[in-house]
Amino acid sequence: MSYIEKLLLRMKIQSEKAEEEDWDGEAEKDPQKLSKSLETNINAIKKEFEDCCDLVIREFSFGKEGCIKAALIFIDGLTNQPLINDNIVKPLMYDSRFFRSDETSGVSDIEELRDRLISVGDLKTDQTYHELSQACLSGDAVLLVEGFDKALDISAKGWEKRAVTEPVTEMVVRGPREGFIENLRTNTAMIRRKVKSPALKIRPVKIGDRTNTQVNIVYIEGIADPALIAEIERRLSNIDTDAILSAGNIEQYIEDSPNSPFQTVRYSEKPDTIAGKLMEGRAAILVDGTPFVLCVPMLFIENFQASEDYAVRTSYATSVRILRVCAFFISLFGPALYIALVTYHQELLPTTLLITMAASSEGLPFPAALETTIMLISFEILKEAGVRMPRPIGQAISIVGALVMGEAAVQAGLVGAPIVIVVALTAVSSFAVTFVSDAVSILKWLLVVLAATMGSYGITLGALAIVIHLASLRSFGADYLAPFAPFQQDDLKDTVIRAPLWAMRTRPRALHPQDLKRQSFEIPFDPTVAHKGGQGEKK
Amino acid sequence: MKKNASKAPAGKTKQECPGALNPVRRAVAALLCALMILSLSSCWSRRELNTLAIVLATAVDEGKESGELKVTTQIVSPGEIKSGPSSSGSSASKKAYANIDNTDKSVISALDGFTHITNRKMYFSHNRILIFSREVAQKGILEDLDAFTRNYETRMNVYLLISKDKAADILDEEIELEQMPANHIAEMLEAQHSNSETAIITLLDFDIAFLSGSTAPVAPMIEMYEIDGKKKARLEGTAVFKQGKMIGELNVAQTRGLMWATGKAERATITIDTKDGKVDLLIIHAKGSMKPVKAEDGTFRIRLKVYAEGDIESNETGKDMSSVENTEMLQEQVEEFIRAEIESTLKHAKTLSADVFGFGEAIRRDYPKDWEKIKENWDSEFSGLKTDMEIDVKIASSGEMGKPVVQGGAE
Amino acid sequence: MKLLMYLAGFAAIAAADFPKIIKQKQRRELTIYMVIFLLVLALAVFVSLDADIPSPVKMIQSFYRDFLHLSFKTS
Amino acid sequence: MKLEKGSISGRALIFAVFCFMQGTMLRSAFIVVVTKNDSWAMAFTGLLGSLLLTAIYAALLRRFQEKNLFEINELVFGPVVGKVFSVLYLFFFLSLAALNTHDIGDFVVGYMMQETPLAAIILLFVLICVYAVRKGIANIVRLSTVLCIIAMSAVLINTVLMLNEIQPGFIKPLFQLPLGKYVQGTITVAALPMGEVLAFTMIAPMLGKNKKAGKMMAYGLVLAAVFLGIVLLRDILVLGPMAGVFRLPSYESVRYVKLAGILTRMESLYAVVLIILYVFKVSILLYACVLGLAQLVNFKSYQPLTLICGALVFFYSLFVYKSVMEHADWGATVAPIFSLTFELVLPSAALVAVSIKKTIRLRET
Repeated sequence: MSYIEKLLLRMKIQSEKAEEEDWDGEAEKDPQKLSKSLETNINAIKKEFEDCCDLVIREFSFGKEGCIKAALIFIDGLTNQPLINDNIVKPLMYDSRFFRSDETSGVSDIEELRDRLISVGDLKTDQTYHELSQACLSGDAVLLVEGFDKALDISAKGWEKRAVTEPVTEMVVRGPREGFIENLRTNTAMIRRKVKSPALKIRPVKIGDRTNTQVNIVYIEGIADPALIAEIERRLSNIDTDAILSAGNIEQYIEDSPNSPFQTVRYSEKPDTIAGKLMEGRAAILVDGTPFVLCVPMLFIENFQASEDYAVRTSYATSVRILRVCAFFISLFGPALYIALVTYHQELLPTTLLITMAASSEGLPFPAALETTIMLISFEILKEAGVRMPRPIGQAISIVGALVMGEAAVQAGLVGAPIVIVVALTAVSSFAVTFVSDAVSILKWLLVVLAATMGSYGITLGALAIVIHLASLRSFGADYLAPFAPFQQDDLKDTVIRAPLWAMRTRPRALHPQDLKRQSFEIPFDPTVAHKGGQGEKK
Repeated sequence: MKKNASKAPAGKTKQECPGALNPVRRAVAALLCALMILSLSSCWSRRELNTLAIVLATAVDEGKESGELKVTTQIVSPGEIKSGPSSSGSSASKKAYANIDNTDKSVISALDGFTHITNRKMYFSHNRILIFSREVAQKGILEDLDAFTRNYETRMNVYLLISKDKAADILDEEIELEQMPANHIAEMLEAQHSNSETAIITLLDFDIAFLSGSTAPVAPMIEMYEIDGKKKARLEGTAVFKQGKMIGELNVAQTRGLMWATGKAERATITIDTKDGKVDLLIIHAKGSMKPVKAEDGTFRIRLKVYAEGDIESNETGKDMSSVENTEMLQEQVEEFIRAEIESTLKHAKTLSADVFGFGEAIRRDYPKDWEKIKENWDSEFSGLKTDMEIDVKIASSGEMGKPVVQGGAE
Repeated sequence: MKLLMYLAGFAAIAAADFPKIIKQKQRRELTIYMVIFLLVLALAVFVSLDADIPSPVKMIQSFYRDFLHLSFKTS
Repeated sequence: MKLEKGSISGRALIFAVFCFMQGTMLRSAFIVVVTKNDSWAMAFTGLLGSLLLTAIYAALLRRFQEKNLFEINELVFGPVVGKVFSVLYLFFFLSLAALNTHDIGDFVVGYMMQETPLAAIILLFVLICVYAVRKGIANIVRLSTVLCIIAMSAVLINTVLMLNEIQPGFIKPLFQLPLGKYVQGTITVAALPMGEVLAFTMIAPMLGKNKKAGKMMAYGLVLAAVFLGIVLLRDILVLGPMAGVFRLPSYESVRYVKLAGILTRMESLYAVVLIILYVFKVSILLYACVLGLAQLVNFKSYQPLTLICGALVFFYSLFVYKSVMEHADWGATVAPIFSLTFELVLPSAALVAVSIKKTIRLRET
């Protein structure tokens, strides 16, 4: 046994050494400190921001008889021009004249400027060039003063923002209609407005060497599981790339199983959905520059939950949920079942239906499997064309396509009428479950191949493989098929059926929330009890 | 193979890349898919809809030479059926079915023989009725039935029929309402509950009755009759089998007697000729049960209990039959009528010495030990068997009218 | 043809499992895995050539029935 | 040997045992042939027998917390003899897996797709089972709750559909057969479907520290016996004497349902449930084989062995039986006794060895 240990030891040492060499890593420049003289600072910044015509360096002097020289550096377009003029330049150039007479030449320290002169809310001090350039790039104005090696970083962000409009992906009939926009602060503000409590924590993270995208982790202290937050931070810090342009990029870096067609990170465009999920113990990841917000951990059942379900009556919400689940099964198993029924298990069909289908399939050139494949591909192309084309033309395409595909093909006797109905039903039902429709459009093909070769036996095993794959998925430590796979009885209230809100006493156990109890109010007031003065007795 | 795990600065923990883009894994997946697609080529047991001959009825007749069997199958021709039932009943439009027959030594070889004459494969899952001609039934149909029970396509709830003359003609009957004789006969058979004068027997019932050794299996009979130039089929009587061979027949009344005794009767219309004229009664609910009773001296008596409930359907006597005394009188008459029917069936069964009622089976169930003793000479035992019948009829209502409409009845 | 399919299958199995074991650099486990792999491959070749291998279950049946006379009678 | 500790709950094990047993509903012909129309009682007497077996397993598992069958062998009998016992158990699990795979292969070829070669059917089946084991058996055991609900509702719906086809007279004459038949029936039920709960001794350590695996297995068995009883009773009442004639009575009685012309010929939906239950059963048996093999040759993790074991089961099941008749003959005559040797003799030998060792240690101290 000892020989094995020696072998292992040698191997471990080799692998560590290898790791050392091949990691060249751009050694971070030792953070160069600012120099006291204003000139050198300005020259250094000019050199660093060469060919950046949008960089503005405004030199001026202030203090009694303009004895103190200073320079204000900011990027035009990122900053709020009126704020800079009124709150920074104006007080410095004019008000500083009224310094108390006993001040001798200049200002004792830059802190004093901050305390007395500059009337802007958010101020920070920078020591190094790196911090300074970062501040400029993220929309702050930086004040350099002669004779001081510290710079004053004044937040003056103010760029063009899109107005808060109705989200495009998640249409809602009843319920709030505001959607996130590209600006990170506005998004966090929207969530703040929904959850007005100091427990709503927002942790900043900076990702991407080149793009330095700002990412915020939003969670509710006391509800979200600290281990989950630590895990998110660990995964975000592991991202070592130079460009993060949208939430989608981040999603692929931090998700549990990249190979799986199923999403394990939920994205949403509506603050009320995100607020609802935060209350259940999840954490949201906001990325600067994308109107989508990621929400982890995600369970499979969330594909069938829409934000509107909680705004409508219980019975209707439950029926819509069940409808979505059926739509999912139709879009996944529709074509495969058609092939299996028509080619392998004709005895399942009632006699009259079998005869009419046999009648319609008289003299058709293609076998059922090939026929289904052709129709599925054509509908897939149709759907893609409808989405990509600009709106007016998109509508036209889908109508023309449907007519041509459906009617003409049947009249010409290329395909049977039943197959057009089946494929159309499949396409429509895949629209009903938008979140999972990309996974469905892939797995549908697996089931079609299995159905063509082995009929219902193939489909059964294909479906079982999918279920096993789903059961093995984890999303940030939560089992993907949570209320069903590890069977948690009282989590079932919000899955296929949506129990009335007053019955939702606990948060989903799968997310390991810290505080399980959500509300104690159980049965609403009993309307039949006569109104005796005070409120109906509260159980 | 360059390790393509994402290079992580020393400070951060090394996140083991889950082998997403690992080329080896992709190679494995490709190989497995190839394996699967390869299997796609061979078509195995795929059957396209338009290569199927959907069989809805099968008939077995005697072939020309002795020992040969002619199997006729009624196949749907889907093309014509789309045009709907021909309204004017003119036989000009092409028939929605085709009767194909083949003659061979046994049923199975005949069925396989079809591959020589039709391009389509015979598909028996939707077969609804199975008709044997009387000659074939008399020679014994068990070997032929075995072919249908063993094949995994044919179902066990197929109806069994014995045709008085040639079975193939049954399938050619001209009918107006339906398009397919097979559907017509099958649905007619299912509707027999309303007159309970036919025994509705499926393949499974027949096999069960045959397995029990003592009971004589029965099967409904069907015959062709001619009215104004059209040949039609009619359900008439029941065939009685022993050791798989048909030994006799029961007429309609005797079949109803059998139904009363075995509790299978549901609805029945009974006409009573009272001294003043005819009264028709409609029996709506009927229950029958048989129970063997062991007398002290070891012999068995079968206690038959029949309970029937019905209404007065028509009253030609001009008398008020809804009066209490008259209804009492009617009830006795109906009880007498049912007793007579059961008696006639019993007498006929005893002459054929075929226990169609299943008395032997009842005795075996309740007294297994005694049954062993009397099993061998059950035929003689059955002919000496005494039965006492308790028939209880209740006439619930006399329809919408009480007294009948009689000329001058208002005074 | 069947032999070809089975060999392709075994190539797939090898492709799926060998890299993982090599990566672990476990000499002993590698040898054991190779032995098992070759045994099963031999069995596969026998089966695909339709050589009638005496199935162990039938041997057991004859062992229990004839040697130990321990078996139920089928009615 | 890394094992996922505490990853399945007690209740999941109950339903897992239930789903494990329900697969054999298909094979109820073994019992019906022997005890004709009293076989529904065999389900309950068989239960008593199997509870005895479970008591032995529970005792072993209680003495060795967090240890599976193969580790217990090594602890009780020492390395060499323990290895021999482990090889025997490994052979038993392999044969069970191969027999069950051959079973479902025959069923699918015989009843659903006659021209498809048996090898193709079994290939896909084993692929799915290997995929299940590779993804971690804990996920499948967790799925058992939902699977069990589906299986139960399938059985109950079928029984309700068949209510008007039932003739109560078929159940009589009650208990007229010679006693030997009932003993054989009880042993067959106790050994064949219910005894195979031995495979769960491999999964018990995943339950975690204090959960009593034995009790959970017992509850699962009781549930399974009740449903096996329902299925057998239904078959007898619908098919009567024909139940002994058919090769798969429980499948045949589903074929006989005829309701309003539409709800008829529904048996392939029932076949779907049976196939899923068989995949569940064979993947647990395969997990037992893989884990056993890995412990035998003490690999660090069982993952690499899954595909090889799958291939072994695939080829073994191809030549385990040439025809269905041989399989039925094996099932009726020798199978119960073959299983009993592994389910009764070896575990009780381990139990006896443990108690002997304890008394020796007591006498020394």
